[in-house]
Amino acid sequence: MTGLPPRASFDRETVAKAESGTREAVSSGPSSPDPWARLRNATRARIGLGRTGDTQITRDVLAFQGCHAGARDAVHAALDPARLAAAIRNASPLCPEPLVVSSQASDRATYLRRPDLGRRLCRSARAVLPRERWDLVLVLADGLSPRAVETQGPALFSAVCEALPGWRIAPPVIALQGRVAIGDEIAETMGAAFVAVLIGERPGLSVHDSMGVYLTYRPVSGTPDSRRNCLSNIHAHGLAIPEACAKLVWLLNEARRLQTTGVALKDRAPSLAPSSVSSAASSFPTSSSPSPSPETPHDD
Amino acid sequence: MTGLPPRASFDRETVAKAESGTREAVSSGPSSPDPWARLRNATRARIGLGRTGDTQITRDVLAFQGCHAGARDAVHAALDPARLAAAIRNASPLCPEPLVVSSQASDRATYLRRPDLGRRLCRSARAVLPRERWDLVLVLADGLSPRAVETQGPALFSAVCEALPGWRIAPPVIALQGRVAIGDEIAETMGAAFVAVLIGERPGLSVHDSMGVYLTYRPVSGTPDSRRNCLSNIHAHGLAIPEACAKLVWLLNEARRLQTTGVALKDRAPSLAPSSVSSAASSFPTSSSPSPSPETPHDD
Amino acid sequence: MILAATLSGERFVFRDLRHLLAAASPLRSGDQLAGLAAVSQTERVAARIALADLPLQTFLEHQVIPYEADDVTRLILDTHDAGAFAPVGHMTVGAFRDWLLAHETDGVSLRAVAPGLTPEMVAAVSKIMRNQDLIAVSRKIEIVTRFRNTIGQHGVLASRLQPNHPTDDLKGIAISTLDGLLYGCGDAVIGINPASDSVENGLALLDMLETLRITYDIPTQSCVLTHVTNTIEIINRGGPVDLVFQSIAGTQKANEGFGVTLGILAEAHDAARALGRGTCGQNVMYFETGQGAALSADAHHGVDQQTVETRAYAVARAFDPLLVNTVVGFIGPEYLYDGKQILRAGLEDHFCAKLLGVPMGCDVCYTNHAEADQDDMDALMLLLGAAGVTFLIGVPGADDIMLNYQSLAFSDILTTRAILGLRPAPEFAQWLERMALYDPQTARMQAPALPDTPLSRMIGWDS
Amino acid sequence: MILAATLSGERFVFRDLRHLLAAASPLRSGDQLAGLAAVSQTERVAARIALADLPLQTFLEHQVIPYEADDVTRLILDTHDAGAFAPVGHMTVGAFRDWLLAHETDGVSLRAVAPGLTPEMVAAVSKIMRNQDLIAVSRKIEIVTRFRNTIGQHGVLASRLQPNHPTDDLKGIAISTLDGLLYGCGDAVIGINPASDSVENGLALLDMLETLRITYDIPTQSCVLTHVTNTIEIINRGGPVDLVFQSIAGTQKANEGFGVTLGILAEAHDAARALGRGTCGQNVMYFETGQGAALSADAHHGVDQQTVETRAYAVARAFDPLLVNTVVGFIGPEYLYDGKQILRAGLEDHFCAKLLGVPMGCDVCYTNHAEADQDDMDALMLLLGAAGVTFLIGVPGADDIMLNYQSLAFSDILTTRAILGLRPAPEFAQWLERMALYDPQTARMQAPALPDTPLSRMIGWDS
Ligand code: B12
Ligand code: B12
Repeated sequence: MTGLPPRASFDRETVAKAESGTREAVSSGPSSPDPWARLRNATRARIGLGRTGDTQITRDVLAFQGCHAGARDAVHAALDPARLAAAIRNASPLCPEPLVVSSQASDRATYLRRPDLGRRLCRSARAVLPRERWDLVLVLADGLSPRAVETQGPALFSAVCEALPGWRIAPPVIALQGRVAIGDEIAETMGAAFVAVLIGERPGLSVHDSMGVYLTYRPVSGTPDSRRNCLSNIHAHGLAIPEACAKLVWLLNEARRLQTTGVALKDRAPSLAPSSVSSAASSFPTSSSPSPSPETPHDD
Repeated sequence: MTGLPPRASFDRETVAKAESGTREAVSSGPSSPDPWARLRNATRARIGLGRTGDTQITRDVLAFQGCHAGARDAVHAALDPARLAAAIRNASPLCPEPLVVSSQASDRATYLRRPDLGRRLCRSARAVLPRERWDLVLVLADGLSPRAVETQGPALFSAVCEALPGWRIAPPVIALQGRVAIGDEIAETMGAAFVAVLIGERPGLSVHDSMGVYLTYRPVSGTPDSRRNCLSNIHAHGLAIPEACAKLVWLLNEARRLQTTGVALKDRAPSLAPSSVSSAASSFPTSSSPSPSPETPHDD
Repeated sequence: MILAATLSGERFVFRDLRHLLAAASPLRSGDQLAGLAAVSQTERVAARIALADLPLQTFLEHQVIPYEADDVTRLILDTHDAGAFAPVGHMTVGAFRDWLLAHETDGVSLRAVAPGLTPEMVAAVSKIMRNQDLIAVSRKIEIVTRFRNTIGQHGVLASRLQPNHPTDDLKGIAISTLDGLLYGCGDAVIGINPASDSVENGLALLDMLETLRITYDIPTQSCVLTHVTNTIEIINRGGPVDLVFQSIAGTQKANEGFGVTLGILAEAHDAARALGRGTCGQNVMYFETGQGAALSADAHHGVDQQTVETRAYAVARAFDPLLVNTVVGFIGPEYLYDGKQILRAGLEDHFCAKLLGVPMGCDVCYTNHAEADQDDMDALMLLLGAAGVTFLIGVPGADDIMLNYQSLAFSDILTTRAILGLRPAPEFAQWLERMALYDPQTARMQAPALPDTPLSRMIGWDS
Repeated sequence: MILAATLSGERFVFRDLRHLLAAASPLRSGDQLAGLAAVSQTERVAARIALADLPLQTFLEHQVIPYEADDVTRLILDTHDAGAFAPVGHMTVGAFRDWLLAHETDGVSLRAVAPGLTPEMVAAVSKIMRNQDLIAVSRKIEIVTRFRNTIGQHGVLASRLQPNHPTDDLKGIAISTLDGLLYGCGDAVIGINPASDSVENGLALLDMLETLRITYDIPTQSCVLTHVTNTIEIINRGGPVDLVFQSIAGTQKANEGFGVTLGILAEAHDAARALGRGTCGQNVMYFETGQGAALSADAHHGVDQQTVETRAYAVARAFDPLLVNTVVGFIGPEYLYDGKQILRAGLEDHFCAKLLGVPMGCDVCYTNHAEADQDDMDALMLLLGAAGVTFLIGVPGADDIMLNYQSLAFSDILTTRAILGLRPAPEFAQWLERMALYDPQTARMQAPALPDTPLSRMIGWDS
């Protein structure tokens, strides 16, 4: 068996480790340290898998399948609006009681097959939504990962409220079986100038609770996506809440200035934690003098 | 385009012809008579299809798809027990009123996925079945093609009754959502020495109403198929009713003599219309003198 | 023996080897029907993790069907070659997969280990292999068999020509046979399923094929797929039997349901070999199998349908067959629900058979009550072609007018050969060339120019 | 124009060309969502019969989306080459299929006719083709493009290396890139989808790839898949842009939904060419498409999703792209429900693009809300390999940790190459050899012996 890197064959413990998502060093004994182990600090990507022939060793194939089963379950989980509302109140004690609405997709199976229904507000919902001249309404929608908005939603909501002291921010709206565009109808009904939809992104194998934010200025039903801006990959290993909040606030202020969101509004927000080009590039020695590179500490 | 035989390309009329199952000569003009046309009298197999490259011409591909759609519909058709009962009475005016029972498969979808249920009699059915010392009970089951047993069932039933004057034949039993083995329980309940299940075979592309007959001696639930004999392909282009009847009667008499059905009972019934080996073989000239073979008329 | 694994924080414990094997199988309707399928995908993957960790040795120590109760189990254990097993004897199922896929493990090593493998080991490893793995390993294995020609070599794709007719009409069957020959099909066998079970009828069909074969000097073999006991009778009556056919399954009880025993098969094998009709070799058996047969006869002993199917290959290999054929979608959706399940099962069956040393072909097919269509068959035939399948089955226009199901058309076999660069059996290819049907320059079958070829004259095109 | 056919005694009449095309499409969830799918299989086949009978000419006379209303329609008609169309101009759709499949119709004739074909003609004929037909025709067509290497030749399977990261971490991305290079991936492009939309970030990513490429003298091109308007800005700021990326769709409105117009694309095309960075050629555009995009933007104008997808290829071919990629299972089950629909769509998209003269690759992929798994991907990647796909996409371990979906692993591309005997782009293959990663003797990628190769030193394995 060829192996790159050479590894012991399948054993149950390593599968369990790989599956549990701890992508730390999984070495098979003192004789064969995994040269990828150190590199896994910089990415959760499935790098340095064990090779046999032209393909992956059993351990890695099964670890993948375990994650796939988990991700599929995450899609089908249900959002508990009461629990989410409590979490929002907890994070933002001053915020008014969250409102709860549903899309026209009655259940998960319908939601998955009928995105059109997930974009439309269920008839009875309009009555729930108070109309005032809000500057901004934040919508928390389950999207494809209820867990995402449960985990990241309350913290981002609270951070944004704090960062925008002068803004008239509407009560948070929890939308069940919602797509991004459901925010348009919600904001239109409530008379809000901006809508930011905090929504569960499709769950992946390595992260089930990634949240996206879609910002739209003067939303009306039928707004094309080219008129929105997006922040994505908000989760523990992705964009951190403070950074997401800073970007969103920058976009809101800039959008107010330009009177637009979408492709015409380019993200030029200063990065809170700029990753350093030179440090990454310098970890490659030049091919003319391929000398051992110094152990470059990972820069975040 | 290569064509074997050379044919005009796709045109709608020929598709319609091919689809309707009239596998007669479909020639594309006076210049290219279809050399297969004559041969199609001897078989409804899809011989001599038009070729392009390594595959079939459009006409034949679509004709196939049309037939496939039709065959799938045939599977899902429902058997009308009243109409079938009337047809049986019509064919055999002296026969007692047919009895109607159902298997434990409640609908078609269940039937297709649960052959075990199609083999078992629905609880309430036993009450319907009169127990007497019958020599033979004939069961007419929808199987995979309700139309088959509607079309061929009454005629075969009537022919068998006529051909077995001395036998105590039970009232015919119509079984809904039935598999072959449902006959075992029926016969056991009624106390019959033989059961012949007349059942719709899976519909094919060229024939949707082919019937099979499965004969079992001393049937009890759990009888293996090796203890049955089978006649199959009873339809307009297959085994004719008189021949099927003759074979079944021969098998019944032989089974009575040997006190068994199944692999130990070999079909040695004289054929009513023996096809002639020599006539078919003689249509091949020898390769040493490959001379034009005389137009051999088809022998049935 | 504790059979368990933890996944996503949940611990899954499996009752016994049978339940573990069943739970590790990809989803299929037959296992659901039998109440054996994993209840969730998470349980399924957990079963695979536990299975991957099991030593291969376990399958020699624990039987899925007891030795005392079943002659197939006895056959498997009594013929097990411990020496051949040695190179992999220390491995777990997971490590065995890695070994199978390694570049260093070539066709020779795989052939050498085969007598040391049991069907359960092979079924087990298949359950942790992806479709691509099944293909990648199968294609390394070359199992060459011979009767009147040579099949199974790398680069060869043979085919069974299946010219069935609902009344066994001799002329109808002859015409379908000619149709297939014109596409270069029939090198694996020209094999008729007779509609009627009578011995007389079987004899007539064999005589007709024999006349055809001799007249045109076709380097192939013929077969009437009647019950083995009928074939024995035909042999006794002096009929021209090339190959003995029989459907077989993976348990004694299922075989009894088919009306056969290992003894009857041995008797038939001896009788056919005694005829000495092969010219290149003496592989005289043709078996058919297919997932679902044992369960359908209520003879699966609580074993999942893929494992029990693999046991049928142990029966097959005991009789040095020329051909074994998995009729993969034939029984119906009760056992393989849709195109996806059929495709997976076809690749599994082919892989498991080849790994056990059995010359596997496939009837790439489906019934009209299944959720499948010709597009699914296109995928399976090409993937099997890439996997090095021994032969495929061809029927005029893919429509079997007697068995009432859809297989491949002769043209599909042509297409598979063309797309993947595969050739017919060498002796047969030469014959096609002699008949002016095959052009070695373009490596293409050619439309016979009427009325210039002997075959076209045979069906009277110039008359 | 009467659009009708009779099947099984029933007459089916189709309202207009759009409805006929939609009804003739194989079943898919997106057409059901749009209310355009045939209501029964019988209606579907009837539509195909009617479609097969339609002269190709019809599609020049009747538009599925009006000329006045849509700039993609205008592009299609204004660039139609009547001379190229002439050889097939008299054919019906059915006869056109027969012509495509004929042996006499070779790659040269297919390339010659491409400028005479419209997307609608091509979509129409695909609907009456089986999977095997789509493969058989595609593989005849060779569309060769060049930037820093040459791809698209017969026998070559290139790959995009996709090293995404949820925070665009430069080191993380560099490591994933190295992982892919060790499998021989990255000849089509090393292309990053940035998590953040900022221009600054895009520049940083491009600089990093440029350093890597120059340091190791890799004959390939890089790309950051940000919005085209961002890329224009990056060019203006002097960033090292090899390829301009943009998602495109088949209608003006859908493109507007993506924030692009034909004018913007032309501007970007000119800007990138002006950089003159290609060494072998000047194909500088990289487009992505995928069934469902137009419908999802409510911009499909009542046209079925496969036909409207094909119109996107007319947009692509107007800009001489190096690469076009159908991200076939990416959007989700709303548009392609399961493995079967994804597989069919992948083969359709590849065929239609190639027939129009577009260098098509495929992201063989699925999302976790779809009914699909890696077994389905195995089938599609091998069938596309057999069909001669220009490139496939590879991601570390098939798991994109930023876009959150599953594509192929780098090893899958290795497997596809090995099973089908395909090679990387020639310049790239030579580079792999220089880096001691590829052994031309065994035609295999080899595990670098640590710490002997420059690439392994690059990631510090000897430290
Ligand atoms: C499906 C099928 C099978 C399947 C059955 C499993 C299953 N779950 O369906 C398999 C592949 C296992 C099979 C095996 C055999 N079959 Co079969 N089979 C068929 C087929 C194609 C369809 C049957 C059908 O639609 N039945 C109707 C449905 C609604 O009823 P069912 O209860 O679901 O089906 C039961 C019967 O069909 C029975 N059965 C199937 N084949 C046979 C054969 C015999 C002789 C008997 C008694 C019963 C039997 O098995 C099923 C489950 O109990 C027919 C062809 C046809 N056009 O009908 C051939 C057919 C019935 N089989 C035939 C033969 C010869 C065999 C074998 C004996 C072949 C062999 N040499 O081993 C074996 C043994 C069968 C046995 N158990 O004894 C012949 C019978 C010829 C004859 N006139 O006697 C037929 C007509 C095909 C042919 N001409 O070759 N078969
Ligand atoms: C699916 C998807 C698409 C699909 C959308 C179609 C569909 N029906 O889903 C397609 C392939 C068409 C697409 C296209 C594009 N996408 Co996109 N897409 C995604 C993806 C993978 C998942 C989105 C999701 O789960 N949404 C949640 C569900 C529940 O909501 P939904 O209402 O069903 O989804 C809507 C939104 O996702 C929206 N959408 C999708 N992409 C984008 C991009 C932008 C900028 C906006 C404003 C909206 C938008 O379209 C959907 C239908 O309205 C994300 C990655 C991620 N991890 O989230 C990238 C992502 C959102 N897309 C991205 C980009 C850049 C694009 C393009 C601009 C690429 C290009 N250069 O053309 C285009 C244009 C999109 C547009 N309409 O303006 C980026 C956004 C980066 C950023 N921070 O701004 C992301 C984060 C991926 C990435 N990093 O490259 N995309």
